[in-house]
Amino acid sequence: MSMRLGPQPGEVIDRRAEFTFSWNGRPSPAYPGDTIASALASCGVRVFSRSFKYHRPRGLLTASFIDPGCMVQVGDEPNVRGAHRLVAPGMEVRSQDAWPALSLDVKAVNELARRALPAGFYYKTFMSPSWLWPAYERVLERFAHGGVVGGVESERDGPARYDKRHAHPDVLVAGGGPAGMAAAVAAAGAGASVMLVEEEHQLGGHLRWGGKPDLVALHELRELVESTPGIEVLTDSVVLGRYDGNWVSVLQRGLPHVDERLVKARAKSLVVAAGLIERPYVFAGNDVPGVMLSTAVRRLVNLHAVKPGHRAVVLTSNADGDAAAEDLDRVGVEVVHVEDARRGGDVVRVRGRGQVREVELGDGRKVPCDLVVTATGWTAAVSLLTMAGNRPRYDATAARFRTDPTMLPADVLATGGVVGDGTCEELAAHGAATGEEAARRAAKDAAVGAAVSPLSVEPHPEIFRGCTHGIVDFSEDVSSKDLFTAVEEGYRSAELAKRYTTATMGPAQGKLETVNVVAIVAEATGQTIAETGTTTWRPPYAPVTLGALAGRPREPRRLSPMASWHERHGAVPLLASAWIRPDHYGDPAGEAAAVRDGVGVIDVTPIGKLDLRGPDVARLLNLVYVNKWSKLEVGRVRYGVMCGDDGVVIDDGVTGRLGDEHYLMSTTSSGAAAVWEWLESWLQTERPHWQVHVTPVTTAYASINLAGPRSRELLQRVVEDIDVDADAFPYMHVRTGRLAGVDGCVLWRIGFTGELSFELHVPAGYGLHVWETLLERGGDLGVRAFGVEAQRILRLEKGHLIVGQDTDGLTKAQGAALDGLVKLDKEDFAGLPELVWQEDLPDGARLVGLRTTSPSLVPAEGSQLLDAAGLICGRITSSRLSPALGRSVCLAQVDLSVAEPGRELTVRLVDGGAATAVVTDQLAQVDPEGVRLRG
Amino acid sequence: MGEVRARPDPQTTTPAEWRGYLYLRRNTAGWTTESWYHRMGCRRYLVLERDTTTNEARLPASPGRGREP
Amino acid sequence: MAETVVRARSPIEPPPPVVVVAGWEVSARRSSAELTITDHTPLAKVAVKATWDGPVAETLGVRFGHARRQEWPTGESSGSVLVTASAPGEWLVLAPPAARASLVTWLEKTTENADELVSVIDLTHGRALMRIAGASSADLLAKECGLDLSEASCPDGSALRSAVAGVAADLIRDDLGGIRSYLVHCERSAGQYLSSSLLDAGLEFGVEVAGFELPGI
Amino acid sequence: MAEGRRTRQDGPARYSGLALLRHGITGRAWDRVWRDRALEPAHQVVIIGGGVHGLATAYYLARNHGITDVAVLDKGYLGGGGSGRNTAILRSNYLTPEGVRFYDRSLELYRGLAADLNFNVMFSRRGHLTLAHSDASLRTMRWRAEVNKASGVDSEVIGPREVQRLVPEMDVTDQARYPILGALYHPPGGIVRHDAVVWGYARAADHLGVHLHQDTEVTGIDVSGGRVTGVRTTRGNIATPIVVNATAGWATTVADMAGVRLPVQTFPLQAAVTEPVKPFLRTVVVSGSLHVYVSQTARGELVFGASVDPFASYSTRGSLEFTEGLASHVLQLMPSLAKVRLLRQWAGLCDMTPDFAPIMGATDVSGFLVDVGWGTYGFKAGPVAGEAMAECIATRRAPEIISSFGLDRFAVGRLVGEKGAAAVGH
Repeated sequence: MSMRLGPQPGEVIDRRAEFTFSWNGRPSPAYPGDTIASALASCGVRVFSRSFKYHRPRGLLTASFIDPGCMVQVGDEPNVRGAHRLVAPGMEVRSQDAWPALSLDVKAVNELARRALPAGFYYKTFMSPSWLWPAYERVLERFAHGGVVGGVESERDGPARYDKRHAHPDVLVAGGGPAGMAAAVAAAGAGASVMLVEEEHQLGGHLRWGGKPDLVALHELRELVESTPGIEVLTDSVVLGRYDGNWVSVLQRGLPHVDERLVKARAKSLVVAAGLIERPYVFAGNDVPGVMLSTAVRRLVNLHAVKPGHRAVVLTSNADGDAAAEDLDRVGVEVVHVEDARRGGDVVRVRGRGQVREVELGDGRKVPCDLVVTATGWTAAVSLLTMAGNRPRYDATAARFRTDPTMLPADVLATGGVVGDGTCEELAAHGAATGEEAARRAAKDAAVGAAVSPLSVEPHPEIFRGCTHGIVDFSEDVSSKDLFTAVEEGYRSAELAKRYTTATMGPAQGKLETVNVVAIVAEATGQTIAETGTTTWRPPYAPVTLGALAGRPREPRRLSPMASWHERHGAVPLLASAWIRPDHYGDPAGEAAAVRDGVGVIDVTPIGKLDLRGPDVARLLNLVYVNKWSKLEVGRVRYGVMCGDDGVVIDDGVTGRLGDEHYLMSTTSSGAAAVWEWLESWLQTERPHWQVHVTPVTTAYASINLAGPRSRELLQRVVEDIDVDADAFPYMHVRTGRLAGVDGCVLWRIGFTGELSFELHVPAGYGLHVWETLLERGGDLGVRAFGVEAQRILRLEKGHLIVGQDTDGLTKAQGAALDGLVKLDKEDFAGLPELVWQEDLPDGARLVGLRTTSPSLVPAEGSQLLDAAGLICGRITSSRLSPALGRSVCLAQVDLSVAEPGRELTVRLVDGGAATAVVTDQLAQVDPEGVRLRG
Repeated sequence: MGEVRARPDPQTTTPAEWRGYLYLRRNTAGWTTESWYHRMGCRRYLVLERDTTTNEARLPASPGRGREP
Repeated sequence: MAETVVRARSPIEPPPPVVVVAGWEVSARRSSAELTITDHTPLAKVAVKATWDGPVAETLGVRFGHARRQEWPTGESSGSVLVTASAPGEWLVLAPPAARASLVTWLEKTTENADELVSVIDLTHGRALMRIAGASSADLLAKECGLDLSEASCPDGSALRSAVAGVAADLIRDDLGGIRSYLVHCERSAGQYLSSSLLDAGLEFGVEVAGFELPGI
Repeated sequence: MAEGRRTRQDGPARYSGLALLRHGITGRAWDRVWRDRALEPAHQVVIIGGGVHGLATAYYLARNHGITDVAVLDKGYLGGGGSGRNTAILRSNYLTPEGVRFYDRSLELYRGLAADLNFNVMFSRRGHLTLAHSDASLRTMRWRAEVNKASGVDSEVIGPREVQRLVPEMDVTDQARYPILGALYHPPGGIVRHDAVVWGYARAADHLGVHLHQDTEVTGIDVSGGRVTGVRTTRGNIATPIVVNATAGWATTVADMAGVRLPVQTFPLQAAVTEPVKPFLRTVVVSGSLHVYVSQTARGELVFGASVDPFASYSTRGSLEFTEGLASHVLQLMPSLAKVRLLRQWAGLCDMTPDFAPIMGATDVSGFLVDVGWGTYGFKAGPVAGEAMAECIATRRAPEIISSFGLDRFAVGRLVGEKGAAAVGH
């Protein structure tokens, strides 16, 4: 039967455009402006969900965002706030947590066992037999309270549902009630840029469901907000948190382009005008559908023109309770009794299951009714203030925790209900004064601190719990009895009692429950509420989707100038930090063979490159590398290894001297950024008087390694002004010149692959041109592009280590078998003392070559090595099948005690089997003498 | 980059002193002097004072780069 | 040996049709949209390093945080030169593509007598450069960048450095004919990513790609 | 275990399903979980820090060694620090043999804890997945798996298809920005109810005669002649020859009172929890490269954690960057969670060491013992750390299982190899 009333003065529904949506499959009528809850209530629906533990029927309580009674599933979206979300045509709404149906829920049998299932019961049982526990677990999981997450299909390809933006308002006002609106207008009037954020769908706060005078004031204030320039109004948006530096996060809903947007606002001043939240009253049956807060009733009646019931009893302790009674009476709900708590009136219990049947009053009278309205006080929404470090105090006069505005940090101000009470005019006046002050502080005005005269406080009776026990946390199904029990058992602080009972842990995050919990714990411990205290409110103020927090995917990718070529030629991509590199083009072994027998080209653009200039570069190189650099001549390149001050190897690469005071340093691709910062840290903090300019040029050049016995032959076809003959351009030298018509190229003759090879650094814009030219000109030489995998094989055959693979976070230079390189006689370099001391240490790990007894066996990288006693004595760091040798080649980190050549070790294979391997004489297995790369 | 601390002279340092420099930190709960690297910005090492209990930061009395006088 | 036509390519894939301008493959698209993004990578980009307050700073006449447009100093090329200083002691000078060599020479000449360490480094191929033009260009950037781009804190001629879409980028406010416009540049390999991110962020403002045209600065 | 049973008999009423029913019917009150005590002027052992480490140490001192003249002091409420702020993930698939053996003993104790303490800590064997998004991390996973297997711990590298079989919501497609190349699968891993562990140890210790003091902050430690003689607290002084520092993030401030310097820095570790949704995630999922770990509680909440904040701090306020990064990383792995709502974020303080391994046992001040440097691994180690510290106190020498975790290792430059592959792992 329809509960829809005739037109109301402040209603927000549009009666001209009725439409239908579906509730558990049933078509239901609604008007634009209806929330899911108001639409359903207008159809006479009273039960919206089942409670968590006892699966008791639940109806509307607050008829606002935080209403714990009507969390619903909308399509694939779980836990939608039915009393906030506007209903839309065709929307598919389902109830959550009821099985098989809302009307009949079998889990409700828990209700019978309720006394045996107090809070925390699960800590006391299911302990033996322990093998049964997993079965119990499944049962508990069946009670998990919430909706279902959408299908497994990726949303990555879907349209943008979420995004973000930054904002830098002078003043951000959290809360669009009378005080907030006035603050925004005043701040804008004072020349500040203002962002005004309101959680609900319209500005106005409680004025919206007030009487005539309130509505008049509401329209005046809205007029002002609209007519004042410099105010950006965000409705259906909520301030989620206040973070260090006054970064304020705002969730904005109802936008045309996205479902939700995260606004990250850096506010010069934050004005908190979040207002008051009505508190439920704790008594037996306070969760029976039909028991509502006065604000819920007034919202339903005045905003949505919905009749909350037929026969009402009202428990009031303040003007809002009285007003609710008047509203009900005005719209023809029979108000059978008004119980005035200010004159000692009380409600003992409510009877009824699916809905209120009868209420028992303080004097024992039993009154039949289907609606019980309570107005027992308020909780100030101080979350944002506590996030700013403020500690609201309990004020017995106002019967709520309040904030003293003078205790706030300079960039945070407060007005409205979080501060005090007052008429609409008083609230607006305080808001305006606060807004002006906020603008002054934002402008760093000299006249700061023009104190805002405080708001008065209306005395309010301290009413939290009646003489019976009832529900305190509606989402968690925690009763006042549970809290008493917890305290009796010894969980005596509010924190412990909360954790033990899970009170305030639910979706309302304590906005509804915290003060009642504190009051009841105080009652149970015999302390005052002030002594019992409140807890820190953690962000976010309101639950926020992961999608909104994530925004659009923004994961930087780095591509070389030849990336398109690799893609066109079927390269298998390899993710190396942010770089996408060609792992191979289908045949890594073949690619490696091509390099050994003929010539190949590999894209090594990600190799870090640093341009070093200045008179002190050589000193810098001497300081960061373990080897000596003072004698490097122009035209030469040298291999170097860097250690941290703890002696641990952090990077390696070659550095070439291009001119007297001009060097080009190369680093590992993953270490490029770190090495740059490492150099800067020495230059800026340890050697500030040294004159060196470090410029990263990694991507200014496309880097191509041309390798193989015929690489020189191919190079000769593309160079124009460089003599690349063996004697004119020997191993470990550098040349600059013109390649394939491109000026400004840098050529290094080095040999990571162990073959004759040239590393060509080409101005990046011409990278693809040079790459394609090489492949085109080398066709008859059988030139072939090779990928990272082939390079790994080649370098492993040659025994060249990879920092981070053949070394780890503890490997010192000696452990990487670099003793020969380290020059301990230098007066200083990073890690020197540790490397000196390491010399005398008898233990530690060491990098060795390993040859498996069975040639075809390639033990997985990471395989453990065992000594004669069967104890772990090392691991294989690199292993591949060598096409050149037709057998496996390995590098390993082993204890010094077993590192000598010829030592036989046991390899523990992945499948648990065992094999034997022998430590080789040197790391290099192919061309140890280096004839090929010097050729 | 963390607490500003002096690097001992590698020629004269002892294991105890050197490893103190490597591993020991004051880990002050309160105002402490630190070196920060402005990675996304000017790419300079700056010395800042920060209250580690609130993350409030301020420029030291004698601003400067690193431990430069 | 047979000289092939050497074409320079930007890291940002030019939307077809593609033409060659000053040796660079660029898109020939033209757009009348309110908001456009143009790949300006072909511009010559030369970095100068010196102390932030020394003689070189004096000579270039641009302080940290600012950018100044000046007529081509040696008169041998058309268009103008934009001297930007997004970081202390670092300048990036932008000029039309053809002017690259002469720009380097000019900068080396004008700074050679400064009695301090000066480095002149050609980064033309090391940076990806884009221009975002249109009244809503600041709103687009606000989606990817945390800086306050309001008139008060970032007027025309400001040069800043910050994270844009998660990559370190330089941001230069460089209005054209009264239309709000920004030059954004990052290290080259992230250019395609940054450009796609900005286009994605600009969808709601109807952003369109416009091809590079000379002189470009 | 035998003496454990005995002591409980003369303790108060046992917890059981039957007892629940009985109490439910009779309405009789339960015994106090632990008692409030007056502060005694002297104790044989004083433990600073009423978290899982301090309480477990006290419990095993009493149960395994009969040392019951023990006081546990906490400046707040029991379990209010890291013990109540961690994400309660248990595993033993570490990188070094010493780490594996140590944490495996902890897992063993956790498995038997409910029966041992007669308090259901709700240990839930879920299986633990550490995802590899690059061949480098896949190599590290293999390394870990091989060390684990060699030490008899169930651990194996599995491929993307098996990963999806375990977690259907996972995006294992290769167009993912962080493709899942495989994972380290550790079946014994799981989760536990962290508060219950604290309360269970507290209750059992209290029943064995240990004194628990909440809201009792230590203001000073008396040392004379290189020996500890007592502690000063906000509620009075206690004379004692043995003080144990089990204060995690506050380890250095307490150690400073005894004149002991520690290679420890305090970093916040942030975590967050979502609203409940119907259970769909059985396994614990960790991605080192994405710095995120995810598990779903029996209540249906998704619990998220990350690696520690980028800079040292004692602030537990939490940051917006954390939730943004967390959400984007979770959605990289499981895009279908976009509409799940984050409910609450918080932070705990981690006492990080240079080598990601703890510091346990004696210091230069005789009688002043440390159980610190737990970084992000403290909760997993609670039981074994308590057991080992108790033995260390009772026998006056560090048991073999913690021999490599001594404070002196830094002075001699012998760090523990967990740093070997310093990837986040929870």
